[in-house]
Amino acid sequence: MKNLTFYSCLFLSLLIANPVQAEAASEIRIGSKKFTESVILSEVITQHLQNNHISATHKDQLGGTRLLWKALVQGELDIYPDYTGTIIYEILQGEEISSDADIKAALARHGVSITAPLGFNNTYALGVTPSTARKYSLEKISDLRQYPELRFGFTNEFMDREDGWPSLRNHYQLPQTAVRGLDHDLAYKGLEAGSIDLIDLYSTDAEIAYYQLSILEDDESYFPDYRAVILYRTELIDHVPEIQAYLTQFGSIISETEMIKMNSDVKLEGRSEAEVAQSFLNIKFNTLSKIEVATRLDRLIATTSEHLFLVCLSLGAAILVAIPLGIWGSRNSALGQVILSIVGIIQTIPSLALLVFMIPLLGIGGPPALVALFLYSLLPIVRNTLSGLTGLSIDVQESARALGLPASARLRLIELPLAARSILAGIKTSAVINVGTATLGALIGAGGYGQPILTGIRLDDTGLILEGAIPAAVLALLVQWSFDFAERTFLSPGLQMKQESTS
Amino acid sequence: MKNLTFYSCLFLSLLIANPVQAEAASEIRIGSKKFTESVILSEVITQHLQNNHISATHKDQLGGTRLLWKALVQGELDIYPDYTGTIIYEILQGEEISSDADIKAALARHGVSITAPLGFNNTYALGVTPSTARKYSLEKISDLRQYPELRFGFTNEFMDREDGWPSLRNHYQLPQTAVRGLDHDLAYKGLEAGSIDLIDLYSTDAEIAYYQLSILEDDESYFPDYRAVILYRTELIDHVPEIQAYLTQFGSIISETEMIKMNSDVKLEGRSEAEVAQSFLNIKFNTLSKIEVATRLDRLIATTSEHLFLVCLSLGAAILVAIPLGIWGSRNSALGQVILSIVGIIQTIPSLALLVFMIPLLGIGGPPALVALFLYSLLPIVRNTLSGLTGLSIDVQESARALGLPASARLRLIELPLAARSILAGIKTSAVINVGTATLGALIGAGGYGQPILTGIRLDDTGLILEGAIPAAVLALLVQWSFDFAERTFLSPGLQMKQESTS
Amino acid sequence: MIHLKGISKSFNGNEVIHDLSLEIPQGKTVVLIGPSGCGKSTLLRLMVGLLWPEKGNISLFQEDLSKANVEKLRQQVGFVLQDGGLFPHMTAVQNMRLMADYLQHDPIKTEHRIAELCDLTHISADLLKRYPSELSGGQVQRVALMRALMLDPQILFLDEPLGALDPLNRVSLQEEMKTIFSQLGKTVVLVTHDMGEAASLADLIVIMQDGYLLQYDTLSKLSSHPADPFVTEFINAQRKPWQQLEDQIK
Amino acid sequence: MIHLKGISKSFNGNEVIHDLSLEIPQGKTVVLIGPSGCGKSTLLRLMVGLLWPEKGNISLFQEDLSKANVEKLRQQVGFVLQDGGLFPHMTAVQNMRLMADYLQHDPIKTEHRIAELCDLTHISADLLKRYPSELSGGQVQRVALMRALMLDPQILFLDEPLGALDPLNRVSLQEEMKTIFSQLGKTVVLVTHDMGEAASLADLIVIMQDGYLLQYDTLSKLSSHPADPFVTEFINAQRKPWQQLEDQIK
Ligand SMILES: Nc1ncnc2c1ncn2[C@@H]1O[C@H](COP(=O)(O)OP(=O)(O)OP(=O)(O)O)[C@@H](O)[C@H]1O
Ligand SMILES: Nc1ncnc2c1ncn2[C@@H]1O[C@H](COP(=O)(O)OP(=O)(O)OP(=O)(O)O)[C@@H](O)[C@H]1O
Ligand SMILES: [Mg+2]
Ligand SMILES: [Mg+2]
Repeated sequence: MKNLTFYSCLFLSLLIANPVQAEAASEIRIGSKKFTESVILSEVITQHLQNNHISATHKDQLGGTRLLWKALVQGELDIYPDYTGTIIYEILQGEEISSDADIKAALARHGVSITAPLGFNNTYALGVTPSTARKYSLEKISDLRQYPELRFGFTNEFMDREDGWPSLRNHYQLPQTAVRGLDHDLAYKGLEAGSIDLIDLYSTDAEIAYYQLSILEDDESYFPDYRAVILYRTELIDHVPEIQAYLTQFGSIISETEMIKMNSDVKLEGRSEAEVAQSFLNIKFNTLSKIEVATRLDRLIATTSEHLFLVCLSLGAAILVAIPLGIWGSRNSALGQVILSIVGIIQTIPSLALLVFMIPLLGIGGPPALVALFLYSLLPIVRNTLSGLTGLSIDVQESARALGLPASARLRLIELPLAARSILAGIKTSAVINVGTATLGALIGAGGYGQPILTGIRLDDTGLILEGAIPAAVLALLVQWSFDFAERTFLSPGLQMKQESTS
Repeated sequence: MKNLTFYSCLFLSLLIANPVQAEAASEIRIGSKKFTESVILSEVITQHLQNNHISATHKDQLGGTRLLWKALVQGELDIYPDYTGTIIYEILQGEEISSDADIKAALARHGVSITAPLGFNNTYALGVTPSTARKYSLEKISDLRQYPELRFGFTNEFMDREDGWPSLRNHYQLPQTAVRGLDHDLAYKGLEAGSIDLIDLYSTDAEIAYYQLSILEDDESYFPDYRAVILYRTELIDHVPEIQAYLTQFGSIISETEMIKMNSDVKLEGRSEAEVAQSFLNIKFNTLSKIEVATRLDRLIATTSEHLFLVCLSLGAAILVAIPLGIWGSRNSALGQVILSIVGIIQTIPSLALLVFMIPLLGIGGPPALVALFLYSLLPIVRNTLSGLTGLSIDVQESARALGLPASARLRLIELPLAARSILAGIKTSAVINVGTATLGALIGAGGYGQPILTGIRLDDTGLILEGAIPAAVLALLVQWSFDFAERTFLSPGLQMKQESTS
Repeated sequence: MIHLKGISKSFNGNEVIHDLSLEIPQGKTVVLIGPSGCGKSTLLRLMVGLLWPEKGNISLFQEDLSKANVEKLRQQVGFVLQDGGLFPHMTAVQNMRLMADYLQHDPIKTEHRIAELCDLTHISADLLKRYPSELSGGQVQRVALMRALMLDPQILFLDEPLGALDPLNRVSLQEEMKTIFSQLGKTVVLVTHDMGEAASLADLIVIMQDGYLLQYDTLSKLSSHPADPFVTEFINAQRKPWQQLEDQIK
Repeated sequence: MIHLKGISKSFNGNEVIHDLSLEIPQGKTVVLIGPSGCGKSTLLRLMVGLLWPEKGNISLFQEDLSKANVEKLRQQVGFVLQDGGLFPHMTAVQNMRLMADYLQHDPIKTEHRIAELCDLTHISADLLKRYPSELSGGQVQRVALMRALMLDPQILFLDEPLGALDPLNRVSLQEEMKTIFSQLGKTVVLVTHDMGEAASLADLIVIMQDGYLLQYDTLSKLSSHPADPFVTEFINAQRKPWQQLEDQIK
């Protein structure tokens, strides 16, 4: 048993020391935000660089402006597309900006350069259905003042942004109070269903045409310009001088109609961003990009392998540590109490607190997630081992001693095999809980099914939630079944005898 | 068994229907932010109103500016103190404000009124130790430009605020790069220990005098005024007209020295905010407030009762449902597989997703938290019940049948008592996990120990984390011990026989 | 009272009872004897539906045994399993009372019955408060017997009920049981390995070999008209050590 | 070979062995007899350190029994517990081989030994592949005996090793064991309730009552010079049913 403990400690320390993720650093990393247009633009940039034999990779759907900006400034991304309005009102918030030159200068202080606008302007706009427009004869935003009963449904982002609803209301002195925060896609549905009357939208949204929406004129010119531009780290030019030329090629290349078409191809026609970017570049530059189709399946494979890594290692380590702990605790009831108490206390540490606590020790990524999962997997196994061993009948224990078997051999040959059913039940419980808990890996950069789930929850995207939740459930079942199989194999048939009579 | 299932369903539905929280609505609610000065000010206001026989309650430590502002505008709070600088740069961010009249007007649009300043100005300042000041002969902020090697430690808030470090750096063109985000209290410690050279502080901080810090002069007058004021809902005056008079009495009443003294009394002398407010009001208005000491203990009692409510109900229901499920599953191995699979899948649903899913059905507060906890508590009990029952020796089962006991009596009199050790092990595991998981109650307004833990994690306040984590751990142990006690009482002594020989 | 018709029973495809028929008349004590593993315990289990035969059928009290009536019938018989079959989580007295309490018999009568049985088996009342693991082999066996006799059933199935008992207790119990069985007209099927016990208790003897019924008759008939040389051999087997005893104690 | 000096043992404050001293010479077979619950099994457990006495001390092979040497000593003795004590998760043959394999004996010799023992106990080799719950009572008992004999130990403690065996098997095993014990000079302590078995196997007999050693002598001495009327009563108890048998079979 000492040996067992030793090996499991060894295993555990290997596990902690094991580097989980290694980055290929020489590639140019292009980021995109979590909405279709941004993904398309970044895909266009990435493919264009690749077509020109520059190694580039697209880190897609990375959360919001602040995250991308921070990543760019800290050098974790090299390039990403954004909009002038966003740069002024979000990134450079609080600085005096009155011209494009001001923007350039302000960005330069952060080591960031900006390209000329790409052509289209994707500003916010307010849209209503044609019938609403007719009914209230709405043409301009200021027309809204007379109809306080109108129900607005805005994206959560628009509700919160500095240039969003609160200041739009102030600007136009709008009286409406029935204003709800909604998912963008749901907003279109709500509008169609008639449960809201007006929504915010981006002027390049594909759905405008699809739903034949009327856009209200911004007659007091509240909405600023949102011209698309590309931001990149200035120092990039030192390393890859030709890149500036390639980025410059995008100047005024995408018209509003083209952008709407591309959005529509992705969102309404169901084509992938990569394909759409490919045909765009084919038309403009006469190149044909090779595209790796990173489908849902690819993502599934990636999250599955991350999740499996977390589960297998942490569960394996937990089994190796928990069974000896349970055995040890079964030898002496006071010691057993102490062990169970400690393991129980560990179990009550909230996962976020545990992860926060481990960051200074283990950084982020796999190691802290593995340690947390390992710790959370101990209790069911320790307790069931202990309870299985203490519950053995006195007769067999006496019989084992009468033979002259020393304690270690009794444990190995008699006690553990007889307690196996209880121990395996603990392991199965622990395994299922582990698969569920491993979704916390996404909180700390260890990936896994938590990734789509967390994103899905944040974006209220049931599809994405299910993309993580369903494989997690399937994995839990598979893990459980494999232990059931192990039980049938390892548990002595002498302990699996069934009675014949059913009454 | 049918009966059991029936009662447990009944119990569960009662549990869901049970209203968890009721609010007393007629009181005036004064809010405060999560730092000492704000709590003191709100306490002063609250006691002053109470001394004047207006029913008032202090909702203390409510997170940041945005939350308080939203709560005020939405009518969940009536009054809270803030600072002019914060109002301009955070609350009215993006509006054109050039005078106090502008502020008044802008706030009025939100239905909020503002009092005259209370007297003191609590602006940001930069502080260094006397020895650092001497070594680099630092007197003004602009002096910092020459020493890029200086290490700065700023509060996370200052790092992020619009008027914080990024724009201070731009304004003074400061070259320092060794800038770390730190907890405010840790920053003082770091300064003292010499691991950082300069920190941000509030000009009324008690620690300035305590550590004898040198404050650098804001020679290019970057920091705006942060004069304390009181914000209140304008409509309050309609309901309680006299309130305006009482609030006006605070005009220019607190000098900077007085505020520093009060902060110091709380933070360095360890007096409570209520006591300090009481003596301040005693001096100024010659009143003597009655103070209810809402101590850490009171909070502990509140969170404990919420947590116990969640744990007892959800665990009780889980026991009542899981044991019959386990019994049912033990009757037929295919059925057992199905039950375990379903319970296992439930276990893998991430808690946030489960809560999000339940909000439309059960709203927020106790019910969804209880249901989630209930669902998460099933697996260990179901599995251990099933494994305990299927693992019974054939002999006793045959013996029970030979007597002519019908199945239900065999279950009650023979099988369950013999499987009790395994079932109780499952219940104990489940109980401990439940106590830990019940911290998710705080995510959905059901309170409990999760409240201080989540706040503590957010604010990086270890004390607060422990205020939740320690009682949670203690509760887990108590629950475990009470089931150990139950085991000693209910588990037949015939099954607790120990062998005599130790080898 | 008990009818077995053409019973066959296998375990894992291995037939251990072969086409066995047997009729046990009311009020008689029938002793099953035969070599270890010949199927005695299996036959007893079959008679109360703890096992079910592949072929043939069994009736108790003129009722065909089926899964529907087996529980009711079992409550009317007493059964001592070969290993006693006491429940480890109940004290001796709880084991004994179990069925009486379950059937809500008058507790006072139950107490009386327990005292009566303690007298019969020479078990002291304070032993009854112990758990089975705290009793000696012979004590366990007597408690199991008391449990079977508790409800005063009409039919008794006893699988080596006195096997672990010392000669003194055993002989005195044999005599008491003989009186009870004949006075109350019990129908008894008893397995024993002690030919003396068979001789003193049996009205009729069934001698089995390898799952076959060899002969079913009174002891003197078995001896005078053995169906097979094995019958004689089996009956006489123990006489040699007894003779040794007689020789040594003169 | 085995020395017990002033042994007392209580359970829950209840003394069941009282100041008992006993010396068992090498190569002799000593039979323990006495009424159920008199302390025979307890005494056997004490001799191999499964229980520890409150007073007195015990030595085996001239070594005082202590927690330090008990495991080593146990490996040199064979023990059959009253209920057999087979491990339910191992087949009969796994139960038998357990110690031999643990001590890494030559597997071929082990196989031979198993075959030899199967012959001795009339157990067929394919029975050995079954788990204990698939064996009859007498089969379990024989497997337990085989397990105890497996390593050919010098000392054997046998607690009613043949109690569940039919007369034929029992008598043949008695005779075989008698030969083995005397030829190989085994020291044997055997508990039995069968006076015939005692007569045929015992060099010396210990007769116990209520935790006291009443008399320790040869059977003929017990009979001719009983220390107590109980001794005579006990020895003669079984003669009456045997007589009945003799009467019935003429
Ligand atoms: N569950 C089982 N699985 C397989 N074989 C079994 C099972 N139970 C009994 N047997 C076999 O059936 C045969 C008859 O067993 P049974 O217990 O009826 O014998 P018995 O006559 O009672 O013997 P004993 O006198 O030793 O108790 C034996 O060979 C035994 O090994
Ligand atoms: N664990 C125990 N706890 C309490 N009392 C016990 C325990 N084990 C045995 N006894 C008691 O000690 C006495 C001697 O028991 P022991 O098993 O030695 O008797 P025995 O001579 O082997 O009887 P039998 O012939 O019935 O097997 C009995 O009265 C028994 O009830
Ligand atoms: Mg049998
Ligand atoms: Mg005994």
